[in-house]
Amino acid sequence: MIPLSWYLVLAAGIFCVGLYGALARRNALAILMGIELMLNGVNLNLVAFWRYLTPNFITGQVFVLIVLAVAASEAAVGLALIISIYRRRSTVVAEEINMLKW
Amino acid sequence: MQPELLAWLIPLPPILAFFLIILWAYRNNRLSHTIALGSMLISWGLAMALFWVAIRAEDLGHHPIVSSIPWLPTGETSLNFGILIDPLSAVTLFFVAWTCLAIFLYSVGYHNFGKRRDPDDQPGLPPKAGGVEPMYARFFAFISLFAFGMLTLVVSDNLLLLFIGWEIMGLCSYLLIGFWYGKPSARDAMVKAFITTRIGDVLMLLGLAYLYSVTGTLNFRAILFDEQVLHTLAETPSIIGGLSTAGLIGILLFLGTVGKSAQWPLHVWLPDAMEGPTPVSAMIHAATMVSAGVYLVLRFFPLLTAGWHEGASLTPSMLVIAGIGAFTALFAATIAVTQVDIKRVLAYSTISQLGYMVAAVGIGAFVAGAFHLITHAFFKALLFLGSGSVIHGMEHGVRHTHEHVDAQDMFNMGGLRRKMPITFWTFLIGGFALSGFPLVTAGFWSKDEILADAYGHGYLLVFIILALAALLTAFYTMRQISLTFLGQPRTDAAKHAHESVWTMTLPLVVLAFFAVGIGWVGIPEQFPLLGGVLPNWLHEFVGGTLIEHPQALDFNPIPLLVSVGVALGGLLSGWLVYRRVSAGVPDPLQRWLGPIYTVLKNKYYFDELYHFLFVRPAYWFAETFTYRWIDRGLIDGFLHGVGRTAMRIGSFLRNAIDLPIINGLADRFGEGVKWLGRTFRVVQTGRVQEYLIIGLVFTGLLLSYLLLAQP
Amino acid sequence: MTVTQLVFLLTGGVTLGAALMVVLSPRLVHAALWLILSLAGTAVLFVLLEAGFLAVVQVAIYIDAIAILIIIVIMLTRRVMIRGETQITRNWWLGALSALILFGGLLILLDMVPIIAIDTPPPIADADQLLEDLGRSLVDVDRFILPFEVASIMLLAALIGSIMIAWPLTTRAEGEGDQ
Amino acid sequence: MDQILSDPFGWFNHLLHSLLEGWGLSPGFISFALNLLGAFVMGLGVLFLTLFLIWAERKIIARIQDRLGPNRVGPFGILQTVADLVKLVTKELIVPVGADLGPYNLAPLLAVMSVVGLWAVIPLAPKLLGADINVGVLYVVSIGAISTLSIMLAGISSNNKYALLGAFRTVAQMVSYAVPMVLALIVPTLLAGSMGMVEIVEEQRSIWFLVIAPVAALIFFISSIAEVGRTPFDLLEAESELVAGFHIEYSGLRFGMFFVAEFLHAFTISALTTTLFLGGWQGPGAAEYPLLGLFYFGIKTALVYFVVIWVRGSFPRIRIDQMNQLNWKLITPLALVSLMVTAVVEKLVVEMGLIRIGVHLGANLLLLALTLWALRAYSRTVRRRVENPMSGLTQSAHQSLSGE
Repeated sequence: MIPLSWYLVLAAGIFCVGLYGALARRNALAILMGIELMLNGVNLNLVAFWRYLTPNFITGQVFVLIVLAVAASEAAVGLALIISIYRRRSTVVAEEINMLKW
Repeated sequence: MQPELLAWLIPLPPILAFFLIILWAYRNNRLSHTIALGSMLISWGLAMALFWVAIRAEDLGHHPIVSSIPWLPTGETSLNFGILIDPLSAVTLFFVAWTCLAIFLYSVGYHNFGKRRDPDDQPGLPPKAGGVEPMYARFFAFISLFAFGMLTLVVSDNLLLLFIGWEIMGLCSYLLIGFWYGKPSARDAMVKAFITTRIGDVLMLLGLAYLYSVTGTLNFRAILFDEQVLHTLAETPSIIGGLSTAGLIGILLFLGTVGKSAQWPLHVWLPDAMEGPTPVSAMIHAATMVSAGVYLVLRFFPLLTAGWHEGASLTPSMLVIAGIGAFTALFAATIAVTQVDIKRVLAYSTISQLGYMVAAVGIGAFVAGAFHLITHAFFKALLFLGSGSVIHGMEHGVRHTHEHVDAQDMFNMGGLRRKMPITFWTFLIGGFALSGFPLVTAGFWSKDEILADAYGHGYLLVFIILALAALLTAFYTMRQISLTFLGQPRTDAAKHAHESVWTMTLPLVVLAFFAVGIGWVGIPEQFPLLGGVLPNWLHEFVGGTLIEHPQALDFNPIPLLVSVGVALGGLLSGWLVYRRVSAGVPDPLQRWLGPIYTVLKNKYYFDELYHFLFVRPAYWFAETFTYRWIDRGLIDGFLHGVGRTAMRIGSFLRNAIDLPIINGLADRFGEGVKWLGRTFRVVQTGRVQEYLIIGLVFTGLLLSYLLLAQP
Repeated sequence: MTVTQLVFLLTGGVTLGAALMVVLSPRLVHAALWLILSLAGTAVLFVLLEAGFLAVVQVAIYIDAIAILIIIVIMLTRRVMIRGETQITRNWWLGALSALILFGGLLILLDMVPIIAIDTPPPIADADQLLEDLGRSLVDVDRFILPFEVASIMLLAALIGSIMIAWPLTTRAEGEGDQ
Repeated sequence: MDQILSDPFGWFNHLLHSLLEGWGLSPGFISFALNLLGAFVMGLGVLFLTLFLIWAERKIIARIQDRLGPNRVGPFGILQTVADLVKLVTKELIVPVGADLGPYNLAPLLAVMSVVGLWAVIPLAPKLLGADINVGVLYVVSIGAISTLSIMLAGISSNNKYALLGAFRTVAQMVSYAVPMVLALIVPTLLAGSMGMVEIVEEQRSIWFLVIAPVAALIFFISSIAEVGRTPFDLLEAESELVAGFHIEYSGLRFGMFFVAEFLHAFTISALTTTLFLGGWQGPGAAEYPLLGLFYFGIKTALVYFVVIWVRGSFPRIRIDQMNQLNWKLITPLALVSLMVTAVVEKLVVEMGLIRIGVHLGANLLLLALTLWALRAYSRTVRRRVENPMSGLTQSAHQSLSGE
């Protein structure tokens, strides 16, 4: 069978890739995608733990559902923000949206 | 639904209506009066159902409808909070429900509902040009609260709850008498009414407390239906020599009645209470408030008459009651003869009729008193509403012909019977009932029964006084009727008066029916011809309230003849005198009586007397003593002293401690923060991702520390 | 190396590779497509973990809702995409570095914890009751009803908030003018 | 022998099993291979069915429009579609300049895949279905939405503004109509107490859900038509406005795939409606003789499909603002309300049988009546505004008229 560690490593990998995307991309949409990837890795992690440690106690899946809800609303709000920023400043580059500084 | 629940529910709809209107509905007139009327209708329906249950009940007196819940735990005992429906409260409920309903409906028309709101009416003044009342909704809220108070009082099973209802009504009468607070007279009247009744209430509260301290309970059944409680009360001498405890408590409670139902010497407020809108006058003087006073006396009849049995000499308390009642009856009647304001006449007649009832109780005629209470409630409500309708018509006439005459002065009226027939006929019925027109009207039977009791038990003095009062009553009633309706119009306003809307006339008709019909349930058995045609149901039923049933005394022609005589004589003389009074002619009595007339017209100068005795000293006390010496001198001086010292201490602290030390530190701290900000602000690049990186770095550091520090 | 392991390795490899392509591919549309692929891979992994419901939900929410939303926004803002600029920030290496460090740290962490040793999942008591249990536990008063309700409130807030944020400028001004 | 009647598919399956075992293959591989075969047969079956469907639809539409329709190739022109197919296959595959090749080629595949994938969970007859997964409804939703993805990809990648506009419209339409569809799907789930298609069909043994929840059925039907994007919801390929919508740049077999996907999808939603609301294969004697069940299923599906074609033949195409208003102002709230109503009734009415059904039906009819009443009131106001636009007409009213 598949060891737990594989899942965990894979989840960690996806998470870090997503993190890199969130940190390194200029386009806000790409950043959003990176964040989705991170959440995805977390979900994978949760499900793996649920399956391997407490398969008869549903908490893990509930947690995943909550994370999914969070992801959905985060995507909705984030995209709405991107659109309105695009309307006002006609850019979706995260670096150029830097008026809020010293 | 079992009767207890009915009784519990009866008072609730009006209070709900009150809150609904005050909190939400007050913007919408139609909604407001719909709520008020609807709630009253519900209460009425419940009351009728309960009344039906009550009269079907077997020997209701000894097995009344009671239920109670613990309310205030006082020490080991606890004040309960419950309802008691025995014959007395049942009949009271009956007429209260009917009259309240009639008055509610009447108010709709009286306040010109449906007319446009006149822009130059402002709240606090009666509408000038016949627009709808500016504070329409508020009126219905108050009157609903009033009805709640009365219903609570009637269904309550203990003195405390009764007192609560009593006080609510006091408040409402205050608010409603001063409903048009724009008028100074109304303001004075409301204050007067409130304070005068307050005197009685305080004494009554004393009696209540005394009763509780002696018996340890306030429940009616526990006190009034318990032989040896009454016996001990009657036997034990009270703190005042010569009076038994029962006597003293009785007198104290009775003083409450004196205040509430305007007996001499606390009668002064009631005529002035005419400043309020007419439905209020009807509400106060006929349906609820003054009846409440008599109701209290009737309720405490066993206590008042403790240690007395039929035929025995009166106890001191009864003497007092009988005396005050009889005296008030005559006294108010004499004043009423000379009044010209249509509503004031009725006010004084109310006082005198109440005197009747009180006197009846005083001489131990329980059933007669109750009987007269009921009949009087109906026909007096009828009369008031009728007078209101008359005034309404007159005001319309005054508006129509712009002549400045007092729309309430009977000498400005005359000949209205053609203008407003319904009002006339109903008013006529009411007036005859009031003056005890023989055989048909209700007033005759009740009044006759009182007289018969007075005569039959040999209290001749009372009998004579009441007979005189009855004579006067008939006289001034006829005077009023003929001045108002008969003869020729004395002013153009009277010419142009017109009949009121149906919402005002319908209640008149309903009440007129009762003013006639209600009397027939109380015809004594051995009455010639009529006796026994209808069984004397009332005597059986209401008499059952007492422990031992009062036996109906046997028939005696003398009081009957007397009462018939005085009624017819008074009516006849009144008609003869006032048949044709032409415009501008002074009251014929003025010629005959001369100075006495002036004295009567000024109500024996009681207002002036009270003003001299109480009001001025009170003003002096408030002005000089309380305000100048206590308030200005002592309290303010002390406060100023405190203030000055506090300021000195404060200035010292500020200059010595606050400025140098604390502010200095604070400024230096602020500078430091500024410097920090200036130094580290370069971190704020405005780029989200860099923030994220920084956050990550610190989180990583923290985590690694946490993980690596612990082995 | 059993079949399931093979399947896992394949799927995991696809998922991870797709994730890498998401963050590396210069064109956003492709990135979005790769994202979809990677999410689908995760769904398959869920199936491998016997969480079929979650797999379907993953597809339903991520692929059908989020990915499509992202593609819509990409289409709406494609003018920016067309500009032939670099898609990488100036200090991308910081990001890469921190990501790598994090990965290493996570590996170390995994090495620390003992449960990593588990290699066979315990049997599920009643697999077919699992879904029902999940459903019940979400609305059970003494289990997860509170987070569930909070999540729903949050979704509602997100809905309204995104509508308000993305409201067109002109009509919004008019709307404010009305009030 | 009677096993053929009672459980023919199982029998056939067994037969193949024994056959392959006879070849000495490992059981795991055998089951794998058989599943593969089943999927293959299923997919091909529905794809071939499409050929007939297209013909049927063209015929019916022609009759509705008082034409003859295809009548040259084969008897009644039944081979017309085959001819078209041949033509499509032989056509050149044109790829526009600047097309984004990956998505461009992916889109048609996804389109067909999503539709064929739906058939995996539809129970054609007792014990005859691809996979009985316990979240079948959810599966339907999620796989069905992949067609949205395909259309969007086609729109983006084919570097053509008409295609892009078509894609925009598709997204707007499909994403918004997915909401009431899912809401309406929850109702049968609620009634059956399961998300599995098989259980849902089993639950309709006594009474069809169409009777219990007509509102939900109606909503599901309408919104799935919108999902498919057929008339009156075919804005995404409104020839008059944007030449052919998203697949303007597609030619040859790629276009054929979209074509097939659309028609097959229309048939698929008929099958779904049958399964969810018309009792699937349920019918007298179906439980004993599965082939009978298959027959029933075919009949019902064909009927629903006829209704779909009928709608297409009867209704004009609606404007996009009407489409949005219809969804967000009418169907979605109605779906929510009907869901609540069903849930509440299900909770309140404990006793099963006729009373439950009656209460459900009554509640639904009441809901329907209220909706119609509200619609009449709304249309009155709109008409009043149209008649005298200057009478206190506010900004919002303007918008609701012009549908912005």
